Amino acid sequence: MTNHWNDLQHTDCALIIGANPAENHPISFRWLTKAKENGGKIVSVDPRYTRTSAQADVYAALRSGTDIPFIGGMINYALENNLIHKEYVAAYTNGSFIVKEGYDFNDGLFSGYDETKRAYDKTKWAIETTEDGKPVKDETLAHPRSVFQLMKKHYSRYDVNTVTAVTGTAKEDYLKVCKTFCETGKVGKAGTIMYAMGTTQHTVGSQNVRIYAILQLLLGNIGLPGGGINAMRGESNVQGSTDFGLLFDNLTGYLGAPKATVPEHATLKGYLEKETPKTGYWSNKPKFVVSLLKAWYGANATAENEFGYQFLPKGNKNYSHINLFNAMYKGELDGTFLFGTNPVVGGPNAGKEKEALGNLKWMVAVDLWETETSSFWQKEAGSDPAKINTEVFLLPASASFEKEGSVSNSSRWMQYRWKAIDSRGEARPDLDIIHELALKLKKLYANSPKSADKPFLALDWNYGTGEEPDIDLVAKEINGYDLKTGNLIASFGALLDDGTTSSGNWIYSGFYPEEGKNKSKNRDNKDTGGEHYLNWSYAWPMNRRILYNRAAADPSGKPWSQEKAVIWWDGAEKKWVGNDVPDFKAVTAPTEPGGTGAFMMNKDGVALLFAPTLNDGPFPEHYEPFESPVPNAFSNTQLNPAAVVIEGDFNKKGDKKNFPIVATTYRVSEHWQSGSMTRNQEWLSELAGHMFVEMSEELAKEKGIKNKDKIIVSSARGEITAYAMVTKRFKPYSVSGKKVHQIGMPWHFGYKGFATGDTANRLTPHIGDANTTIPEFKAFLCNVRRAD
Amino acid sequence: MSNYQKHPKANVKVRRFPKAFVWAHAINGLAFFALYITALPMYTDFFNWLYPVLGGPAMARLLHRIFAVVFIMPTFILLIFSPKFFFQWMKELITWKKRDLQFFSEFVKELFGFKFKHIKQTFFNAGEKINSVIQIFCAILVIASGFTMWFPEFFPRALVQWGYFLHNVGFGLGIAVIVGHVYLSVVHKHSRPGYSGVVNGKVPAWWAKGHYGDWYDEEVKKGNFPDLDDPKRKKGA
Amino acid sequence: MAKEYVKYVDVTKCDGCRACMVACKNWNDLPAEPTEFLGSVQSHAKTTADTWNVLQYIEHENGKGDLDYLFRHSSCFHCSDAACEKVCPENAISYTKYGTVVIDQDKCVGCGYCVQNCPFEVISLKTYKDKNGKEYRKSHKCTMCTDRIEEGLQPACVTTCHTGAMEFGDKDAMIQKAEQRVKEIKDRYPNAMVYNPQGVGGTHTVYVLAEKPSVYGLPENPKVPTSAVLWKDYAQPIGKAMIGATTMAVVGAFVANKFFSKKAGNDAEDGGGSHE
Amino acid sequence: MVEMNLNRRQFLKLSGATAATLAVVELGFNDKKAYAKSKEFKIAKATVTPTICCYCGVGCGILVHTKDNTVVYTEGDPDNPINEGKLCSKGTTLRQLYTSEKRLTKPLYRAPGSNKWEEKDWEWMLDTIAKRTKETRDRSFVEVENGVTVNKTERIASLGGAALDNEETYLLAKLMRGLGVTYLEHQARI
Repeated sequence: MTNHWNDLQHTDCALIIGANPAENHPISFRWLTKAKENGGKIVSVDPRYTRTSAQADVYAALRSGTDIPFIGGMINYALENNLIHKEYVAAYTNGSFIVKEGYDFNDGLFSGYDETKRAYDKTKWAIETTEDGKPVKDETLAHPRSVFQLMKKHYSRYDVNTVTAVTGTAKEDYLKVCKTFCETGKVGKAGTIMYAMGTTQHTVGSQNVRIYAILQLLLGNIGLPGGGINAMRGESNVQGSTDFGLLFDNLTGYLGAPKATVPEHATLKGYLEKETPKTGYWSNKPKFVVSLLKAWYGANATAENEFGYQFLPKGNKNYSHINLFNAMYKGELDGTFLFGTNPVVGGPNAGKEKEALGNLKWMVAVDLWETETSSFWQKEAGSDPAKINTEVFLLPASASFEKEGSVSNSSRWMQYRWKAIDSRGEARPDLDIIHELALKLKKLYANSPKSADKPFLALDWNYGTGEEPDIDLVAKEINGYDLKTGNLIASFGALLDDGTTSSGNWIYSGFYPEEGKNKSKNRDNKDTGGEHYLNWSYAWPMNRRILYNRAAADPSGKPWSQEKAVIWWDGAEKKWVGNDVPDFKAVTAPTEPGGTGAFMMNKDGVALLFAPTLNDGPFPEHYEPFESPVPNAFSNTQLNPAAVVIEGDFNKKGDKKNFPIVATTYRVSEHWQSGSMTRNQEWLSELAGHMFVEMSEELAKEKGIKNKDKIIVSSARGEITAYAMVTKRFKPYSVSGKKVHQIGMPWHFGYKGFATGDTANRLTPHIGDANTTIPEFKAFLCNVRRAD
Repeated sequence: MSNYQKHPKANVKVRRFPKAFVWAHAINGLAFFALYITALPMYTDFFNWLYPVLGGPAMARLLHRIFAVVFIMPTFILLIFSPKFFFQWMKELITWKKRDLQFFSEFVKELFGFKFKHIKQTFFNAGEKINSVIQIFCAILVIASGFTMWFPEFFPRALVQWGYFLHNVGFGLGIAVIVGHVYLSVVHKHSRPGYSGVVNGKVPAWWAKGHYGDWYDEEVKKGNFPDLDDPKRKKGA
Repeated sequence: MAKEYVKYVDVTKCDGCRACMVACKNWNDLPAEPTEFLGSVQSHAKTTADTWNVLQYIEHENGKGDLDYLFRHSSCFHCSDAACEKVCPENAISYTKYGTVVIDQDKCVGCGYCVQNCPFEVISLKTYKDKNGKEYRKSHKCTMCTDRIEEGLQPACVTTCHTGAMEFGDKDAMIQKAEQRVKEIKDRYPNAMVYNPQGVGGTHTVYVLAEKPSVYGLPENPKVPTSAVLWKDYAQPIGKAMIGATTMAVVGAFVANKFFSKKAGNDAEDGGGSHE
Repeated sequence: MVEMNLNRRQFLKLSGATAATLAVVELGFNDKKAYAKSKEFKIAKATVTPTICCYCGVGCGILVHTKDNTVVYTEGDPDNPINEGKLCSKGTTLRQLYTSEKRLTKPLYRAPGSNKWEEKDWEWMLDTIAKRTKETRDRSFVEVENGVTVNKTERIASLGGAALDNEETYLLAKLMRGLGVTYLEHQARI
C-alpha cells in the first residue's frame, strides 16, 4: 500500500477492483465507512456482487480477466473528457518524456518481440536522452512521440463500446464508474484504488496493477491522503516476508538476487555496476548490498573477498512457485521445507502439486496443524502410502501469540507482538526451529575443509548459544550496526559500501536506532496529524506513512490543496514539514536540482506512465486469460505474449468447447487462505462449513441445477464436488453479444479440519504472470453438472 | 334420619360400578393426582421445594408426561372392558330433566350439612353428571393442549401458544371441581359411604337407595338389589 | 434506577463479517454448532441455544428492480414487555435495570414456554446431561452481555463491530440516532424504518432496517401473544382463585357440617330426608 | 455520534518484553455487581497481552486474555489505531488457535512407505532433518557453473513464511541462502 488503512477515511472515492475487502480485509471497511460518512463514494468492480458491493455506491460487473480493458477505458474516458490533473502529469510522471523511434505497437505486440523466446527486447522501448543521459522532455505533452501522446493513442482503442463488449459490463454501470472515479482528478479530491489477488493472479497480473497506477497518476492521486494504489495483503506478514526476501529473486529489501546467467553478476563489482541506476535513491544500492553481506557473513565478509558476495547462491532460471513444483514433479528436488504453507490446497493445479510431493525424498513441514500437505501421503488424500517414499517431518509450531516478534502489515507498519502464553504442548516458535537447525548444521559442517562448505561455514550466526535464540539480537542485526563503534545504525542514510556498516534489511534500517528503542514496540496512539499515528509502531521506510507524499505538493512545494495537504516546503525553516515523514530528502528545496522529483526512488524522480522495465510491454495491453471463452477483441494476440507456458501433463489446457464457463476463486470472510488455520477452529468452521460454488440463476436453470444441489465442477485439470449456491449476485455476461457464464468458488477447503470440502485449486492452471509468475487462479475455464 | 338405614337389609352391599370402572377411576384419579403434583412446582413458586423431591425439573417433566399417558388410559379401559357402562354413562350425561335441577338446591344444603331432601336420581345424580361433564371437558382441553405443549414442533406456533392457555384453563376448572369431588367422597359424611363404590364397586344398599332412588328401584325390579322400601308405604304410595 | 441502554443496529452499515457471531460465542463460551448447507452464505437458519445471534443474508430485489444484498444481525430484542418474561412459570426470566431481559439459569426448568411465546423466535432450549447421565434442559438466548454491562463494558458483539453497524448506549439517544439515520438513507432505501415495535412495549435492540420487516422475516407488528395475556393475566389468577374458592368451600363445608351436626344432634349418617 | 464516556484505561505497563494492558471500553456507569452472579467475571484476574492478528494484512491489534494456563478470551485492542478495538470474525476467534483440539502438540514423523505418523522427540527430529539437509546439499552442491562461482543447491526448496514474524523470515532467508538454496519461495507468489 502506498497509503495506510487509517488513511482510507480521507478518500473521496475508493475504487475497489480485484478485491473484496468487506470479506477479506474487513477492518478496512471501518475506514471506508468513515470515508462514506465524510461524503466519499465506494465503487465496487467485481465479477460477482459481493459483501463489498453491498456497501458500495456504485457496482459494476466485469468478466474475470478484463481489468485492463476496464481501466484502459477509464483512462480513455479521463483523457477524452479532460478530467486528468495535467500539471501533476507533466511534473511528476514521464508523460513528457520522448520515446525513441524503436518503439512501436502493432496488433497486440510491442516492438522487439521474439516469438521463440516469448520475450521482448526491452531496449526497443528506450527513452530519448540528451548527451549527459538526461531524458528529453516536452512538458506541453504535445510531442507525438511523447509518452503522453503514445499513451493517449494506445488507449484511444479502449472506447466504451469495445470495452464493455469485452468486460461484459452494462454500459450505464460502466459510465457511472468512470464518472464517479474520474471526479477525483480535480484538485482537492483524491481517489484510491484498492486491490488484491483478484488483480494480480492473472497472466497479466503485473500489468493490471500498472494500469491502476497509470490511471491514478493521470488523476494526480498518488502521494495524497485518501489516494494511492493500495494492495491489500492477505497474510499478516506477507509484506514482511517479501521485504525479507523469501522469494527466489530478491535478497532482502528488494535487492535482486545475483544470477548465474548475467555475466556481470560474476563479481560484486559487476553486479553493483549492472544493477545500480545512476539517478534516484537506488543509486545508493551498493551501500545496502554490502551492508547486507556484512550482516550475513560478519567478519567473513571483507573487502578482499567481495564482502562474501561469492558465498551467495546464483541461480540460472526462474525458481518461482510454479517452476518449483514443476521441478518437484519431474523429480529434480530431494528435500523441501514448508513453513506454515499448504500448497495441496493453496497451490495452482493442486492435484498435480500433491503428486509432486511424492517425488521428494524428504519433507519438513512446520505448522500448527496437520495439513493436507503434510499428510499428502495418506489414504484420505487419495494416495497409496505404500507407494510414497517421502520421509515427512512434521514439527509443531507456536501460534503467533505464543512467541514474540514483529510483523509488517499492508501499510508497512511493523508492529510487535508480545508473548501471551507458553506454547501449546511441545510446539516451538519458528525462530527457535530455524535457529536450532542452523546450529545443528553448523555443527555437522564444523571444521569441514571442503570449499563447497565454506559459504555455509562463513554464514555469521550469533544469536546466543542456547536453543532459544535471542530475538533482540536478530532485530538489531536487521536494523544494522555501525561496525566501527558497535552502535546501532540510526537509519539507512548512514549505511556505507565500505564494509563498516551492516544491515540485514536496509529498508527496515532505522526501526531500532538505539539500544532499547525497538520502534515496532511503539504504542503511543495519539494522532500526530492526518491520522498517521507516527508514534504507533514503525513504518518502513523511515516511518513514512504515505509513500510519494512529495507529490501531494505542487512542484513549488505548496500543497495542491489544503484538503489534501501532507507535506510542504517551509521556506523559513528550509525544510519539508507536514504531518507525515517526507518521502523526500527533507532539506532539498523545490528549486534545487531534483527538488521536484516526487518519485525519488525512480530514475529521474518521476513515476512511469511508460514502463520500459516490464517483461510484457511498456503499456498495459489486454490479452485474454490462458483459458478464455472468447477471442481477444483488441488484437489477434490472444495470450500475454511474454507469459511462460509450461507444456504437457503438468499444465493441461481446457478449451472453450468442453469448458465454456469462466470460473474464478476467492475467499470468504470466515476462512483464511488454504483454511488450515481456520478450518481447524470450530467457531469459524461452523460459520462457513461447506464448499460451495456460486452461480447465476440463469446458469443453474440451463444446467438443471437447484440451490443446495450437489454439483460437479470440472476443468482440464480435474473435477470437484461441491454444493451449488444459486444466487442473484452472479449474472451472465454479454461478451460481444455472446452470453458468457461465470461461476466462483472459495479455495479454502480440503479434507482436514472441522470444515471440509473439495479443493478448488484442483481446477486451476499452472500458468503465471509474465513478470512475477503468479499463477492465474482468477480466470480459467470449467464446466458444471449435477452430481447425481 | 334415613328410613332405609333401618331396613334389615340396609347394610347389604350392592354393586354400583363394574370392576373396569373401579380400575379406570383409580388410575384416572391417581394419574390426576400425580399430574397435579408433578406440575405443581411449576404452577406456583410456593411448591418449588417439590423439584428436588421429584428429582429435578426434567424428572418432574418426564413423570408428568408418563402420567399424562396414564391419564388417558382409563377411557380405553372402560371402552374395552365395560363398553356398556361407558355408554350408559355417556347417555346419562346428555339426559337432563327437571329433577336434575332440583337436585342442586338440595345438594347445597346437603353439602353444608343443612337439612335436605333426596331428590330421586338415576344412576348418576345431577351433581355427578355435572362433575363428569366438566371433568371430561377439562380432560379433553388438558390432553389436547398437552399434546401441543409436548410436541410443539408438530403444531403451528399459535396453537402451541393457545395450548398453554387452554391447559391452564382446563386444569384450573378441573382442579376446582376435583376438590369438591374428593371432599364429598372422602370427607363429607353424607356422601362418604359411597366411597367404597370406587374402591370395590360396592356400596351400602341403603345409601344407594337414598342417593339414586330411580336407579335402585330399577335394579330391584331386575331382582339385583334387595327391596328396602317399607311394603306398607309402598302399597299406600 | 439505572439508565436503560439500547443496542442500536444499523443494518445498512453492516458488511456481514459475522464477528458479532463469534464474539458472542467467545465471550459466552458457547460451543460451535455445525449445520447443513443452507444454500446461502448464512450459517444458521435462526438463533439457537448455542448460537445467540445469527447474521442473516438476504438477496432482495428492491422496488427499482435492483439487487440489494441485505444483512441483519439477529438476536434477542430485549422487549420492554417481554412475552418470555410473562410466560415463565419459574420467574426465571426477568428485566434488569438496564432494560435487558435475562434468564436465570439456576431457576430455569427448561419448560420451553418462553421458546414458544417469543414473538421473534429467538429463545431455544438446550439439552444437557448431568454427571449421572440424566438429561435436563435449559432455555437460552442473548443476554445482551449483562455481565459485561455490570462491569462497565459493552456487549461483546457491539464491542467487536467494526463498521459502526452496532452501537450501545442510552436508550433515548439510540432511538434518536436511529430516526436520524433513517432520514439519511431514505433515498437509497425508500422503505427504511426504525424497528422498535411498540406491541412489545418497545425493544432494547433497536434496528434501522433497510427494508420492511417482513423482508427480514420479522413480524410487522409483534406483540405479546393474546393467549399469553389471557393465560397469565386471567386464566392463571382465576384458576388459582378457583382452587382457593373450592378449597375454601370444602373447608367451609367441613366446618359447617361439624357445626350443624352437633347443633341438630343429627347423628344419622345420611342427613337426607326422604323425598316425598 | 453518541459519546458514552469512552474512557479508555490507557495501556498500562510495558516492561521488558512483556506487556500488560487493561483496555476496556467503559460505559458511563459502574453499578458493580448489581445482579450478583456466582460466576466470576470472566476476564477478572486474567493476564492481558497485546498482539497483532495473524490473519490478513490489516494488522489489527488484539488483546489475549490468559488465565490458568489457557486463553480465556480474545478481543480487539482498543488502543491500536488501526482497528480501535474492532475485529472481524477471524480475529475475534484467535482464542481457538490455542484451544483447538486439532493443534499439533508433538513432533510427528512419517517413515518412507509408512501409513502412519510416529511421535518423535524434538532432538531426534532436528538431528535427522539436519542430516538429510546436509546429505542432499552435499550431493547436489554446485560451486562453479560455466566458470562462474554459483555456490548453490537446486535440490532443496523452502516454501512458505508469510505468517512468520519478520525476525523469523529474516533468519529463514539467511539460513536458506546461506545453504545455497535457490528454490526459495513463499505465499507472496500464490
